[in-house]
Amino acid sequence: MSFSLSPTAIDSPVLGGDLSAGASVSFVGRVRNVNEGRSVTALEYEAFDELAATEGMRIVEEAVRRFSIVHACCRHRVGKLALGEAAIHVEVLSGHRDEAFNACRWIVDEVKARVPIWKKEYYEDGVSEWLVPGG
Amino acid sequence: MSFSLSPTAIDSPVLGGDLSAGASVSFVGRVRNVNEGRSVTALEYEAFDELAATEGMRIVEEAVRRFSIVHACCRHRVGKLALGEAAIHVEVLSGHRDEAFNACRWIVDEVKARVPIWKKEYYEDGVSEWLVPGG
Amino acid sequence: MKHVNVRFFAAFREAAGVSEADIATSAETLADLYGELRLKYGFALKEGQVKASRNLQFASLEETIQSGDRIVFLPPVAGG
Amino acid sequence: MKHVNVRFFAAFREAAGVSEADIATSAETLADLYGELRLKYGFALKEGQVKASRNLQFASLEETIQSGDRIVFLPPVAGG
Repeated sequence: MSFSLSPTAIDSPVLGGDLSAGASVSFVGRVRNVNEGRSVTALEYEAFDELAATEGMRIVEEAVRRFSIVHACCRHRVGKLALGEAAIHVEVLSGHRDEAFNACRWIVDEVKARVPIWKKEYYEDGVSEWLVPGG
Repeated sequence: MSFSLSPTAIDSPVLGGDLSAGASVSFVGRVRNVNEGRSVTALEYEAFDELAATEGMRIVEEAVRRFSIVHACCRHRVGKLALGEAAIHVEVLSGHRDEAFNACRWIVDEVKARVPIWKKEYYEDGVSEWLVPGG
Repeated sequence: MKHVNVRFFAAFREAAGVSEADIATSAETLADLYGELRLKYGFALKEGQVKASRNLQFASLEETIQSGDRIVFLPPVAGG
Repeated sequence: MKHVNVRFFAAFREAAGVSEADIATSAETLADLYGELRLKYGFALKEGQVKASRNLQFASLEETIQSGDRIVFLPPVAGG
């Protein structure tokens, strides 16, 4: 926990150079060591690449229209991930913070719900399984 | 706008090494070139340092308890800022994304409302003034 | 008989033991074809849990299949 | 008379022309002292728009001041 006043530039990677955009919100989801009470040791993501790319882009473009934001981008990891590695990164740039927070959250939710990517969890007991949300 | 699938590590600066923390949300507020229809050329922040540090830390600690998050930090710039420079940066780490988004947003709102920091705007027409929110 | 190409991902890929297959089928719809594949490969998911893609677009399971179609059945997605 | 130290920030600093001042006052409360300073320096903000700090803590304008107090009057904050 920290709070500080900085007399020098705050180095924060923000998107783009649009000077009308005053707010940037980003989200990183990363591999946790536990899921629903089971000890996780690694994750694997597999995507139906072509459709994932189309649907992911559709979500990002829809977010820009829906929330009147300036810019949005999303990266999703595929392959095998170690604990702590980033699975998804979403970044949104907009005029004000309301839309930035709402759009970023919306993109994360929509990507989880719509993009054809699947997750296999590897557990400490040697078992692994493809997750079936709501299944 | 972009969406991509990444077969290699997504380099995203996230806070700390707590592997039970799966979600990180960060906010950057930066100097816009316009405010309420006036062309802004620069900003200046002045803080009552001692009380700002105390109150800022109180907000960050309150956020951790209130939202059960793992970690939070906030930096606020003081001095004169050029267009595009970051004025405030908040970063939150938590188990799940709900609390991360809510806590990050809450910290930004509380800092704006409670921390003794003042903003002077410099306009294109040569005028400058200390902002009085709601005044 | 229709000849279609089917690609398998994730749990379907592992159950089928292959990433794709050219299949000759008399199935009318995507749902019919899923029923056939489910029997053939022992897929655990019921038809109601599955979505489909036809020629790189999302497709309803009610859609009729045609020779040459490139088909993917999608387990519930779990990205993020 | 009480002797207090007052620091000025932002619009108050510019109006007062100094960052701080040691002030001798007969004011009872912080509100009274603000009224005196407002007259002396021509501060634009009304008492209702201002908050106060006494000895590095937030303080109600109703609080009684004592000799040796370190006082700051706070214009509406505008961080972020």
